[in-house]
Amino acid sequence: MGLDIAFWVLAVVSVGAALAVVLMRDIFRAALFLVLCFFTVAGIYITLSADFLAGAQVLIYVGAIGVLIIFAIMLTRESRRGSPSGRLRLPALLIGLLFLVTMVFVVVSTDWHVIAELPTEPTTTAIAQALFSGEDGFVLAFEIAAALLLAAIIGAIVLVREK
Amino acid sequence: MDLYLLSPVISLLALALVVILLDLFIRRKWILGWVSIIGLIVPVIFTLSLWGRNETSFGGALAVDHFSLFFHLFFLGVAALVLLSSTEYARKFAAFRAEYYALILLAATGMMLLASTRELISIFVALELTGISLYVLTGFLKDPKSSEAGLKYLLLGAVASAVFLYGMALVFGLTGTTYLEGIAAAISAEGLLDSPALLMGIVLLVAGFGFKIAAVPFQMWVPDVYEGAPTPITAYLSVASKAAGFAVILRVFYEALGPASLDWGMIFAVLAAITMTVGNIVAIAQKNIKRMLGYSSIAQAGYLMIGLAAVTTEASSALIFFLACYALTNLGAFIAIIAISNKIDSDEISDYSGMVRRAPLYALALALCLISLTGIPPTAGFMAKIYIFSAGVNAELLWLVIIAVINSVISAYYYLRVVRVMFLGEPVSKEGVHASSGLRIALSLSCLGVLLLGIYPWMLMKFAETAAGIFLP
Amino acid sequence: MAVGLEHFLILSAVLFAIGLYGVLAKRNALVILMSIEIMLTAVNITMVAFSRYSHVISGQVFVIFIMVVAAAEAAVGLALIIAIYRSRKTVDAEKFDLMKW
Amino acid sequence: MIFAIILLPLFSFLVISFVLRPFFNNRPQLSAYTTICAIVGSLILSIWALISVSGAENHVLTSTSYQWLAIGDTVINIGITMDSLAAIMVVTVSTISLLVQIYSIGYMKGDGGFARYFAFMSLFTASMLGLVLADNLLFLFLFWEGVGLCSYLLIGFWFHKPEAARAAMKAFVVTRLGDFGFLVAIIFLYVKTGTFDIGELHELALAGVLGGSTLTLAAIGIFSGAVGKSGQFPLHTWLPDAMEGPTPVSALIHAATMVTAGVYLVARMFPMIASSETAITVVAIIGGFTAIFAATMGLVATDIKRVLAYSTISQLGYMMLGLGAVGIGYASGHLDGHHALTLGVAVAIFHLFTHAFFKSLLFLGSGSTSHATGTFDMRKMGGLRKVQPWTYVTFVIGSLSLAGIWPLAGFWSKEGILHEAHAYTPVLFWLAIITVFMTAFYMFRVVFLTFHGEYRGGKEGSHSHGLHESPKIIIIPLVILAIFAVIAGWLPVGDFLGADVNFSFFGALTSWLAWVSLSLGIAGILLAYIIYGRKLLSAKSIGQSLGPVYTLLIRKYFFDELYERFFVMRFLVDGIFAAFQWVDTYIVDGSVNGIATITVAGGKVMRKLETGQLQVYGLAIFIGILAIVAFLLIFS
Amino acid sequence: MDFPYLSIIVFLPVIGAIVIALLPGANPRRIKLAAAAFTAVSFFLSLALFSMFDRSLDGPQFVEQLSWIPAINVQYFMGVDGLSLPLVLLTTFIGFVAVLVSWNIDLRVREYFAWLLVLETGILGVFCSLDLILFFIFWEVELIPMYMLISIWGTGRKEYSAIKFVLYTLFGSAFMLVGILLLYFQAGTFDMIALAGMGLDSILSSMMAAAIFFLIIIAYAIKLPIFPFHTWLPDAHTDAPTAVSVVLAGVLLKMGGYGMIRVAVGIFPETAHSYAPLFVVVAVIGVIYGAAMTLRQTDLKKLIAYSSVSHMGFVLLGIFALSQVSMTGAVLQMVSHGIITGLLFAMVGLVYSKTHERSIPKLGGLVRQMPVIAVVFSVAGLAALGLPGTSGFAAEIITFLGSFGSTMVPGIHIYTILAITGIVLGAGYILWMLRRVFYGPPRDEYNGVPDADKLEKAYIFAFVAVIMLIGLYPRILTDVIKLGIQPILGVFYG
Repeated sequence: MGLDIAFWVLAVVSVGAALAVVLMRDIFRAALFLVLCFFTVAGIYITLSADFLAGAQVLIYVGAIGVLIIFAIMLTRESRRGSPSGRLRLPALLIGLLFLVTMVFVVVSTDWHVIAELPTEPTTTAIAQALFSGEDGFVLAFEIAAALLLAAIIGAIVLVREK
Repeated sequence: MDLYLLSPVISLLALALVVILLDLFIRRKWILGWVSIIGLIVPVIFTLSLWGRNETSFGGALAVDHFSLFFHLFFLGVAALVLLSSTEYARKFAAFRAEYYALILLAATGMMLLASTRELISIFVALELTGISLYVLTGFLKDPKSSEAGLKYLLLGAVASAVFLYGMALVFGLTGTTYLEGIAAAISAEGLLDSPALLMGIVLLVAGFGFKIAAVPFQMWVPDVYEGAPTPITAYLSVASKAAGFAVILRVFYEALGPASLDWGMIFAVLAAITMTVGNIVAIAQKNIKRMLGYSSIAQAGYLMIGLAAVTTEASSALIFFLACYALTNLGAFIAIIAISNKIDSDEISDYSGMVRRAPLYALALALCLISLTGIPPTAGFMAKIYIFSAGVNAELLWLVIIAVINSVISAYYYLRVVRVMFLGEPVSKEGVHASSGLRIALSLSCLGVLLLGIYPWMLMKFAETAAGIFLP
Repeated sequence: MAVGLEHFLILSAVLFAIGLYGVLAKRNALVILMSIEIMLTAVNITMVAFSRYSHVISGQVFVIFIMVVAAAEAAVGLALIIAIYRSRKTVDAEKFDLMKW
Repeated sequence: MIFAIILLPLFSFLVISFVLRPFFNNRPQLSAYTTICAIVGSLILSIWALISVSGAENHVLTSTSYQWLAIGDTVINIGITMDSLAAIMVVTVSTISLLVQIYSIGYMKGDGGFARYFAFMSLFTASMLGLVLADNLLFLFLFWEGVGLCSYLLIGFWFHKPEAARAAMKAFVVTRLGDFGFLVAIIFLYVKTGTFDIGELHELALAGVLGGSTLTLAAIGIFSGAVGKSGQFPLHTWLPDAMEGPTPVSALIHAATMVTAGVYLVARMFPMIASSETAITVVAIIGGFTAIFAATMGLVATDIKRVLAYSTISQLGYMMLGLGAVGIGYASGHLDGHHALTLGVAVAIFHLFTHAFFKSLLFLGSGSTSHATGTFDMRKMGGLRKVQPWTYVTFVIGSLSLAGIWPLAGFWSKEGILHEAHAYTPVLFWLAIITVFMTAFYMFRVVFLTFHGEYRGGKEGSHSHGLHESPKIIIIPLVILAIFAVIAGWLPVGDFLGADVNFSFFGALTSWLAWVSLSLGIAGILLAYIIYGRKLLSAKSIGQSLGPVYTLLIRKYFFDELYERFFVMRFLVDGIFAAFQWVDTYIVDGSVNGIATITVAGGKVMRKLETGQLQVYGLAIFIGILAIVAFLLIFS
Repeated sequence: MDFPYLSIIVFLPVIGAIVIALLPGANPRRIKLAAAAFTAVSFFLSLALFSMFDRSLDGPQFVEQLSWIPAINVQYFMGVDGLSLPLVLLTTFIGFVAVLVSWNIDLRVREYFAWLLVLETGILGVFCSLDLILFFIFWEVELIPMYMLISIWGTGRKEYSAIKFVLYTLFGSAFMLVGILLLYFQAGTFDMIALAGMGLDSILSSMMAAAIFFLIIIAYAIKLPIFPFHTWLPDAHTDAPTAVSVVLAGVLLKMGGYGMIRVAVGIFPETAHSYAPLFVVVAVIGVIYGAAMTLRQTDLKKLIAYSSVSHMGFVLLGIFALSQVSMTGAVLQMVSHGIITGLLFAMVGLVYSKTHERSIPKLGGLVRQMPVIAVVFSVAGLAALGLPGTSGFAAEIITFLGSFGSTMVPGIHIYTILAITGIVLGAGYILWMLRRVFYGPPRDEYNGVPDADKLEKAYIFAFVAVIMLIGLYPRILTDVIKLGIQPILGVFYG
């Protein structure tokens, strides 16, 4: 029951925060709402008993991405002009709603095989095992991710450094 | 877990690192390009040494089979040609040449992995490795056009990633696994065939991959990005990235979704028809040659998708063969464009006027490639079309093939227009065009390939058949 | 009504749709990037929910990779935005139409 | 040997065009001599053949044939037959041809195309002889078109004159209209019978194997070829215009030989054509009508050669009438078998024979007058009797012969036709008899206008060295022809052709019919004398009093206008064909271009979707997803 | 395998093209001589082939067969039979003459002759290949040379005409390709001879047979061309350089007729039989419509181009009358038309090169200034209007004989008769054209224009000689042609 309440609260807050991000004219506040949204999503992970992910969410999204974005906002000095909506507001709304309806329909009409009881163990070890044991092939993904980060770092440097 | 199976990828990755590190120690930067080109021999040798092996590793996440090895060679070859054609172009990047070459190699790494991974997470990460490298490469010039193209590519690419991640999530949620084999097994075992979530998952996957292969209506980034990107990268995008998309689609759809009741072939058929038509018709109206080739590559994606629409082994082998022919042809065209535009510094078709008298060999090579793209013998493009259309006919997709052949006719109009301008127009100036040895080698290789495949395609077809053979039920 | 899988999925869909709206409707490239992050987060929720309700850990592993990729993408994206801002002095996506037709 | 009759002039043609013209162009006389030698050779051979034929079994000499085509069952052989009909024809053709060539040496002297002229004349003679000798229809058609070609080339001999060029083309196209029917008939007959051989066709027709509507259609088709070639109504319009060619050409081709090929064809095919009553009736009606129809136009023409041309048409009509009349007699059963068939041919060919002499005489005579005056317009002539006595005398002989005055050649042959016409086609007979009067009238109108009265050409109209008699080389052929114009009727042509014709020099005068025609002829001459000789009646006032009739005649019943201006130009070329062109440009080609335009325009419109706005692109992605979903919902 | 005559004949020109492209030094004369030499050798080899051809066998001879693309069972399969041999001979002849016709080309000589020779190879290949894919490849090879030749060395709206030609042809061949592939998957082979012998009409459903038949025949209908697919032809002919017009009219159109007989009718005789009335009607429309259009033209080249439409109607009639004689006639007509119209275009080229005028109203009286040209033009014209003694007559009469007597198409008599009206109209437009161009008073502006020179005389007289030879002795070809026709119609005539 407690989880239910937590879910509803978190859900409402996260949706509200997300809406704020896309509706706010003030870009700085939008960024802050994004951070809030990330926080609530971390909370939702907890209700889903994904503790490790919750931590990671806070670290990566809030810590890394959020900060990056705020930096970028300051660098581009766009805050004065704010974050106006474009000409595609109405079509975007329409398409967004239609997509939502479709997804809701899909979710509701699918017969999911659900295991209702909560997983008992904490996830950290399980994740670590899955990642590095080698039996599940996620170590491959891990290695690729390393290359990816390398590419991203090179890219970011190249792009930002002036000639 | 046999790391040797991963040796081509690892050696390529190592090559990228070597290039970056070398940058710190040498002064004559042109060496970097040649190092990366010659260094490609190592992964090629590793790949060849693996030929014939049909194994999996990483708990089934990595497959080393004919299909993946074929694509290893394919991407290595494409990367080689792109690198060759960049040797002169890369001077524009001044201090960033090593990064440029390294990113090309990293992208190739990603693509090679895409063709050989059989697990959604690895696929996703490999896809993003390719994607991020290419985003950066697109914006590499850092002039307004290039940055804009890079940004558009990245933002839309990210949206597409989100879309197919959503799709993957649905598939995962239904089947409880991320392994393609497991998905296929779960779908047939648990009777998920009619599940709306699976259908939606497939649709989202189609959309996500459709973005990569530039299928209408997920293609809209293509012309802008092609126009803005550095020309060698445009070539790379148009060939390698598309091929990677097709490779991963073949993998995912045949291995994971093969048993799905949803006739995803039908979706691809309809998309193919729309794609080739839109690509060709809009290409007619283009004045910028890179942009025109962008639309042309959309149209070519349409033809390629016949190979997806016809869900047969023959069709996939035709698709693979078409990819190879298309790669040679399109690269040839872009290399010729690079050579010419290095001199005239313009991508407007009208500036190619009378090019045959300023640079007869380049003009002839470009003409040959355009003719191949049209699908007129004796060129690779013709053989590719014959093969893929025959697969289409055999799969009873007559209507689609008819649309395709009509589209070929339309395409002749704009391809030949370029030929006409080059052969008929008055030259703007008398200045000749001289290109670097790298470009010349790359151009002769691709043109020879185009002609050779047009006259004797059987060797490559056999390769393609072998590669596609792994999808035999 | 007890909260179940569908709730999480629908929450995820809602967030995704909001992100989508943001991507399509906002002019500021930074906000677009932020909206994309919302979309990715939404997908993550789905993944985690599936992982929780089927007791399969790979969903969570997937999410980790998505986070990594999202961060990398954000980095490159922001770099691009800064690069473009340098030359164009704006991050208004509607003004990025040097190439069209 | 018989082949040599054709080959000699053909060889002459080849020698002139490939040896003499290119290499000896400075000595044009050589080509004339070559031609004449060749024709003399042909003439000698023809006479030899004539004699041989009369001695041969069945009066037929055949020659080996060669296989022209062999595809499966379709085998087409080509060979020649020399029978009495052919023998008469070859002799006539080579005789007239020889005389005309001799005449031409004088007449064409100094013309720039001298050698070319003789080359064409040789080719013509070869073709004409070939036409006569051909033993099957296809081979005949080959030469049939060959003479047409030569006619075309010779009418247009003075190609720099626009009228000549026009007339040449008209001649070819109009005759080709007739040949269309001929060709269809040939093909039709072949398909029905499996042969082109004339002899076999006759046997089939006589045996009744070939009959009914097949025969009728085929016969009418063949006759349509004859109508074109012989200038019969309604394809007569080309012949008067053909007078634009050199006069010897008119004499040889458009009087004596080629135009008679039509009659020859009908005669040649007579057993077959006569087997169809409908067809032969058509022949008779066309012939009879043409005879009077052409004569009426001859009454008013002012160009001497045109008068003669109308006269030729009219006389050819007679010949057709002769064939038709006997044929009707045969078809209706009044005449029996073999006799009827030979009789018809004999009557027509006899007239053809005599006509060849006197008509070529008249043409050559008119040429002689023009040699002096430089014109053919009778309004600019007159009084030539005194300066050209030889011409005058021979011309009058020819005119009398044509008018059918006893005992000249024309009388005999015309009597034969009138007699048969009276017997089997009474209505047509009356037309023919009126024509006799007209013939006499217009011929003597010519005589009086040309040779009597005062010279009206003025000083500038005459040749630089004044009016004079023509040189000997022109006069001699005239005299020889004049002799023939007198005696040709006494030759036993009918008998030779196998017809049982009783020829009696004075006995002819015992029939009432002879008296009627004779008196009509004399009446015609008298009337001409009154109007044009004595000028007791003014031609002008008669013309005015007849008003519209006169206009109708002088404008040739408006046939040229009807055909050329109205039918061909206005109806076909500017009407239907213009409509075709409109369709071609705007509908056929228009739709092609339209599709292209639409495609290109489509490209231009669709590229506008590519706005450069990345959000539009993003939107498209999701529209695409939703569209696929919709597609799936609809189709599954 | 015997000595590969066919491969040598077919590829000699393209080798010549490569040699020309690589020939050092830019001496145009040497380039021309090289081109002439290669085409001449090809021509003499095909003459040798013609004399060596065994006139008692009706299968393909000089066969060369190699596996090429096993994936889809494609072979390199060449051979000639009675149907293709005359066309090969015609092509090499026209190819050789086309080089001579182009002797006064002075713009980008090297390229010009290279393309011309490539073109010849393409056409020859079409006539020699017995594998459908090989056939198709050669069919398309000709496109690019034609495009270049028309659009670079042409006149007038040359770019429009060139692209129209290419798009039209591509359009047709696109459908042909689909048809060929469909055929392949029904029959399992691309071997034309095997396909023709299979009796596919009875094996396949009539729907399928008809579908394949029509898909394939569109290409030939466009190439031939038949109404209403003909509008590319006047444009292309008019704007092409002389030699290309000669080749276009001389042999390129024959690819259509050849394909129709060999592929469409040859493989689907019964289907052809069912739809023959349609084609016969179209043929008649083509004959009359073409002739009518011809009478409306004022441009010399356009006039002759439209006359081709009319004459090709006879070919179509002959083919779809489906009798041995008519089809032999149709092939003979193709050869004959090739020579005659080739000559006519060569003559127009000569007139144009001397006077720089092609508009009929602006010409006139030229016989004075150019007697030899006038004479040969007239001979060609007369042959075109089917004067007996010329090949035109022989071909037309054989066609008409065959079609009139055909029992395969109801009412063909009427259609044949209607088609014969075409020759009356033909006389009209040919003579009208001759009169306006050559006769009438000479015009001062053309005083001093030269007549044909020695080389020109040589080739135009060669044309005339061939026209007369075939006209007087058609058996020289029909004896060969019938060997090719017999097996095709074997279904009907046992």
